[in-house]
Amino acid sequence: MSPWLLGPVQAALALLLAPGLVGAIRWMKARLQNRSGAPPWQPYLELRKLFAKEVVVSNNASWLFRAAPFIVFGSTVAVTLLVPLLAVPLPFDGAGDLLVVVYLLLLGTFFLALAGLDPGSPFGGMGASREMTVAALAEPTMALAIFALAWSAGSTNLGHIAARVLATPTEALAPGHVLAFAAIFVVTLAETGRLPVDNPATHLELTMIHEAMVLEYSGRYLALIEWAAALKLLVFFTLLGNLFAPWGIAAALTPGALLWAVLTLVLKLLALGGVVALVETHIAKLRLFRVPELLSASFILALLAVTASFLLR
Amino acid sequence: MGLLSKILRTGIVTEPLGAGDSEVVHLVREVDAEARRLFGRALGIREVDSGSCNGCEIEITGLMSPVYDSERFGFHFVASPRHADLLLVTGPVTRNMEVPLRKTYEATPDPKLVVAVGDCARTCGVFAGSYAVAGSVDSVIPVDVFVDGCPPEPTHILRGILTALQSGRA
Amino acid sequence: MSPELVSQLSVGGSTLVLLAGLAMLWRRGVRAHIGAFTAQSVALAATTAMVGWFTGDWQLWAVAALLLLIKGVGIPILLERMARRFGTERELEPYVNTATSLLVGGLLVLLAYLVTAPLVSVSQLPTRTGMPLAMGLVFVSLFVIISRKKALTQVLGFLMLENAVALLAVLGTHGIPIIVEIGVFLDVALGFIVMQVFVYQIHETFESIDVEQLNRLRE
Amino acid sequence: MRALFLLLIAGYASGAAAALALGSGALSRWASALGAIVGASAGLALAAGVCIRGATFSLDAPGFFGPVGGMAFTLDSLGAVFLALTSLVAAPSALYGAGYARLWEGRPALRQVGFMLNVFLLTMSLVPLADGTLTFLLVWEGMSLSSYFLVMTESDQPEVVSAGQWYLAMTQIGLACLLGSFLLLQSGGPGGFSALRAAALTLPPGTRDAVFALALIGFGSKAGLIPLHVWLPRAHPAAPSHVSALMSGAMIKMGIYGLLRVSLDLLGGGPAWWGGLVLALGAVSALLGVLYALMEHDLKSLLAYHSVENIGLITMGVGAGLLFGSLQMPAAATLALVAALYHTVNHAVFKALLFLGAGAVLHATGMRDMNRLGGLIRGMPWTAALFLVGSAAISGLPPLNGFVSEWLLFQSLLPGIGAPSPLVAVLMVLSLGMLALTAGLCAACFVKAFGITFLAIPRSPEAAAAHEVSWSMRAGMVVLAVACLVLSIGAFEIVPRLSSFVAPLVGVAGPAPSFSVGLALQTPGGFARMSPALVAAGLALVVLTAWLAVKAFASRRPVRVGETWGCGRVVQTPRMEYTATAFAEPLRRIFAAVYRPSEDVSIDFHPDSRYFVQSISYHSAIVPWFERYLYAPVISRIRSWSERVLALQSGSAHAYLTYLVLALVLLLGWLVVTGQP
Repeated sequence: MSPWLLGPVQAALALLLAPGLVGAIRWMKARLQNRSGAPPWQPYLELRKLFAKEVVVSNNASWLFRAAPFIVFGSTVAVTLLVPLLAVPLPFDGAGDLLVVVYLLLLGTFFLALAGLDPGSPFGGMGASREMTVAALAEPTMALAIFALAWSAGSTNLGHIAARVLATPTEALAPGHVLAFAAIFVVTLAETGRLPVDNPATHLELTMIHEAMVLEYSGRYLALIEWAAALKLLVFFTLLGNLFAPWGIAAALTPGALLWAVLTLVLKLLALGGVVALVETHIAKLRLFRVPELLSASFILALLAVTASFLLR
Repeated sequence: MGLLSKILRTGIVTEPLGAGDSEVVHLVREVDAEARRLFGRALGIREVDSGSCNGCEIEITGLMSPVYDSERFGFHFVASPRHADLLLVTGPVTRNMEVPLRKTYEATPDPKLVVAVGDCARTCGVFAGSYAVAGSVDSVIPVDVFVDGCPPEPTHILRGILTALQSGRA
Repeated sequence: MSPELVSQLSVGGSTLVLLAGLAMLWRRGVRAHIGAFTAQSVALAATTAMVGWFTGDWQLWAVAALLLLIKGVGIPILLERMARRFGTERELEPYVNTATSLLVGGLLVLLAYLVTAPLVSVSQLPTRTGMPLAMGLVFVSLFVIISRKKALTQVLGFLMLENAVALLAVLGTHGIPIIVEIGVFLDVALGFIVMQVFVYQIHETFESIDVEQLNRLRE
Repeated sequence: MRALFLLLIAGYASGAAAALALGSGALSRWASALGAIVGASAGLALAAGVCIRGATFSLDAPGFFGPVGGMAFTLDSLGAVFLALTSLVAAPSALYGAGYARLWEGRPALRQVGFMLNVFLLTMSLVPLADGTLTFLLVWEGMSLSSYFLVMTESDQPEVVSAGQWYLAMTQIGLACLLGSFLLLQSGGPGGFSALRAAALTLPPGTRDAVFALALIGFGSKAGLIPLHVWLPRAHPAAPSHVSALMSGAMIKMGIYGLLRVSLDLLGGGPAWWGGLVLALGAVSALLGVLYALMEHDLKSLLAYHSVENIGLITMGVGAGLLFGSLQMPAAATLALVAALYHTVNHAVFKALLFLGAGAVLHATGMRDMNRLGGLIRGMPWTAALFLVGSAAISGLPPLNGFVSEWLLFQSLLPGIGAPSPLVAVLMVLSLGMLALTAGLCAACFVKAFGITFLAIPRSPEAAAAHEVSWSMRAGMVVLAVACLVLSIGAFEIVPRLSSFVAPLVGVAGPAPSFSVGLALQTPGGFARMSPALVAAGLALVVLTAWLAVKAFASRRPVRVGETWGCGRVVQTPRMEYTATAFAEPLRRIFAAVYRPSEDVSIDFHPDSRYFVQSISYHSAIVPWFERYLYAPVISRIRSWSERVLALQSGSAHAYLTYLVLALVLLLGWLVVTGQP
């Protein structure tokens, strides 16, 4: 396979897997609630239905409301071209590093928040305000965790970090590495709107963060946003899985290696999804003004990660 | 850890499709098949309480409980009518809820269905004639199916949703 | 064990010990605080045992066992008993709020890193890498003692301070002689008992273990 | 080159003359704008010539100001960057100003602004050209005074007068420090920069430190570093918008220029604490700047605080450069300075764009209070789209230019962890955390700035009746918006050039590191690679594909327009919307320890029962603590003291100006008497 083809293949694979990941987490949560639950492929059916439905747009909304879903979706898909999903010699590794990933995701958040403000609904404004607050407070943790990772790997480029851990497996258990993993895991919960920061299954507007911004969306626009949200979760899980424990990732672009890479990727996603489902079963949502406490705790983890890499240099 | 072991000890409590009351099983199978055909097995339900005594709400909550677990048919309750395919309306329509009910109906994108749950929704029940009541649900928005009962059981509500799906207005 | 692995493990172990200390700043419930202390003592015992294995010094093994026994099991049981007696009063309004406390904790760790840099640079031991974290825990425990209001939390802060000093000794000098260590343990036990009495007295007088109540004594 | 330089002067001079001669009509505003555009184009060409050919341009004019030793001009590549950014902002602002000035037709303000704007642009363009202390101080003071008069354009409003006083006071304190700094540096020798450069090597360390510290205060007050920034959030809202654009886009950058010129070029770098101090000041400015910006609901004050933030970011780059320079890490130092310079240029472009956009809003609605704006995207689609570009750029979002320089800044702090001193490493970690927090908060702030101002339902009749502004105002903004994209995509071409300009300053031996491979940027040792051009292309491609795919495969039902969903409430009014204050409320609570807001709730109960509330009034105010604890005591002290010297006080700001100018002339005269050329 040509290395340049790997980018589109990765994007397509991520698009394909993302709804399944969300469905699998929901299924596992249902099982933990002693329910039989919807099958893991339920989100695909929901997306199909939404794409076929009518779109109702607020009379107060402007063009930005209609453009935002495409920007949110597009920026997230663009990220999948950069993250090490399947193979380590990434074709677009030179195009962007971990910081680009963070900022591309911020681009999506930015436009989604604007779209939340656009129809003039109080819920949308509330969601936008909270989403940007959480995003801003998660930023330092992310930066320091990247710092800790990059320092031991000698690069901020994702392919390099993965390759470095592959080459020196003891690195994966180094304290800095483990702490950075924990920090990014907390950031993942915050950025993808999972418990304890945001409840993806809530119906109560006043407790919402992500949902409050998309209350106005319907039909294909909603489908794009939901898909992008699933994709964002997949991107974070891939970072957690393939930067910190890249085993299974293909070193050469042979069919066998790629197949194995897909398989291990799915397994890692399911394992992380299982952890998230367990966490969500165990803990309640935090009050909004206690979210900063959680994020400062994650910041401490990231800071200790950096300190640990200082100590061991 | 206590929680986990309790989860494991309890096991899945959802009523399986194969056992139990044969009528319910039949119904449930039918709902499954219809839901698959009409909404791609993904139905967003928006609950509207237009003035109910909350008896129907308790039964509707039962639908989401682990025992009935309507999620397994792809039904899920949504936070906004913009995300909904079906409105589940309860209670007589009070004067204060008349406009909101109509607005909810308008806010829901096509194709959409309306299921009115409970006796009050059809006849206004004991509230009929009250100065605070505007009328039955179908006097405000078009209704596809009425589910009778005070309150109706979750299986009846399921049947109502099924009938609405079969009515094929969608 | 290779020296590289030992230095990694000492950083890892001290990080766990330190994280348990920082958890005191994060959580509010008394049970969570006792849990954090227990976890910290276990991590400390494990780190001590690791250093004992590396140096082949049986005394360190003994210290590790004592730590596990007294601080990992004994004191937590006593603490639980105290918590049951006083009810689970939560640390609802510390002098410094939780998020700020955590940030201060982080800064104190960085400060400890700066302060111990000269020590670390002269030491040749592979375990020296964990010393800044142990010093960080010293600062963090002191901060717990001054920023929290409940007497029980302060007692825990004191116990953590003792853990921090023990960790510093283990990492910095590969352990002090067991006789001294046992003496220290006795001191701690004595101090603990004194504080227990103190806490009981506060509770008797004020029906609360909030040390802010002591201000009322001036009136 | 010489011709271009003369054209620059001639352009601005003719613009100024035209404004005076042609009265206060349409002809005057167009003629003065044309003069400014000619001058700016010449400036841009001159700077481009120096940048591309790499040769410096020099001109001695002993005839000008002969009594004080004449003037000398030299343009090297460092100066050329600043001349370029000034000209880049000047031309669109002048074009915009031609349309904006219609407001003042038939009033003396038109002539005053037309004249002063050209003088301001001329003196500001000459700052990076000045070669010698006298020339520098003369054009610097010219720039400060002309901008003071521009701020005072609407001097019939009391808040404008107060803003002007703050500005004047800060800028004169700055000038005093600069004078001190240059006097120490010169220490009786000749005042040409090349002479100073040689003399600086022989200065004792204590003197060098003093020179640096005074220069830092002097230039920091112009740049708006915290705590010397107090004039910025006052003067920017008071000035006409294209003047704010120029002040924020170009003039405050002269502070950065001066800092670079004195600390790196003239003094040739210094001990590590210089860099550490500058880095720490930058980090604090960046974070506090954005935090106070979040609390603003005056659109222009908000932008002014963002200038403080961005100056902070730039200063962080400068500080890291100085620090790495002193630690003998030339490649890292070069990268940090490139990041600082690049962000300087980028900030000039997007901040000018944002101020012009805010000016368009002010022009159309007469309001700056975001809590009364809203829904402008329908009446002013152009302004809205262009302001959105500026917002995305300043928030550091790809694929625009702010992102590229923030990426460079992040990458330039990363090598700091490898520095031998633990203190430096800790400083870098903290700066990095603050930088990231600043970037995140900045995005939140611009969601607020754009979302509340332009989206949703108008919150006042004026906002509902807003109309699009004239073509010249839009054209000015379009130029800057395009520059935002070009500066991002062209990074692979620009960065190596900037690197070659700054590398000699930090002692890079041999050719400067290029930081660029093909279309991508690459940091030293291949630590990180990133290509803005590819990111932009990829993003465009993916969004386009998604759009086409949805068009082709999704439902073709027409979009139905309905009411905004609000749980079925009967009417939606603007009072239900989130306001700017509401949007920032969570952050205000989270950072309450920094803001220390004063809150005052008073509830009026019904006389018969406390269960019935008649009215609730809530008042909250945030007074920045450095103003409360640093400036308020000083001001009250000065006030009581000045009552004793009432004799000199005539109540007119111009009289005070006269005193200041007199003082300057006396000082310069003293220089002549003590015998310098």
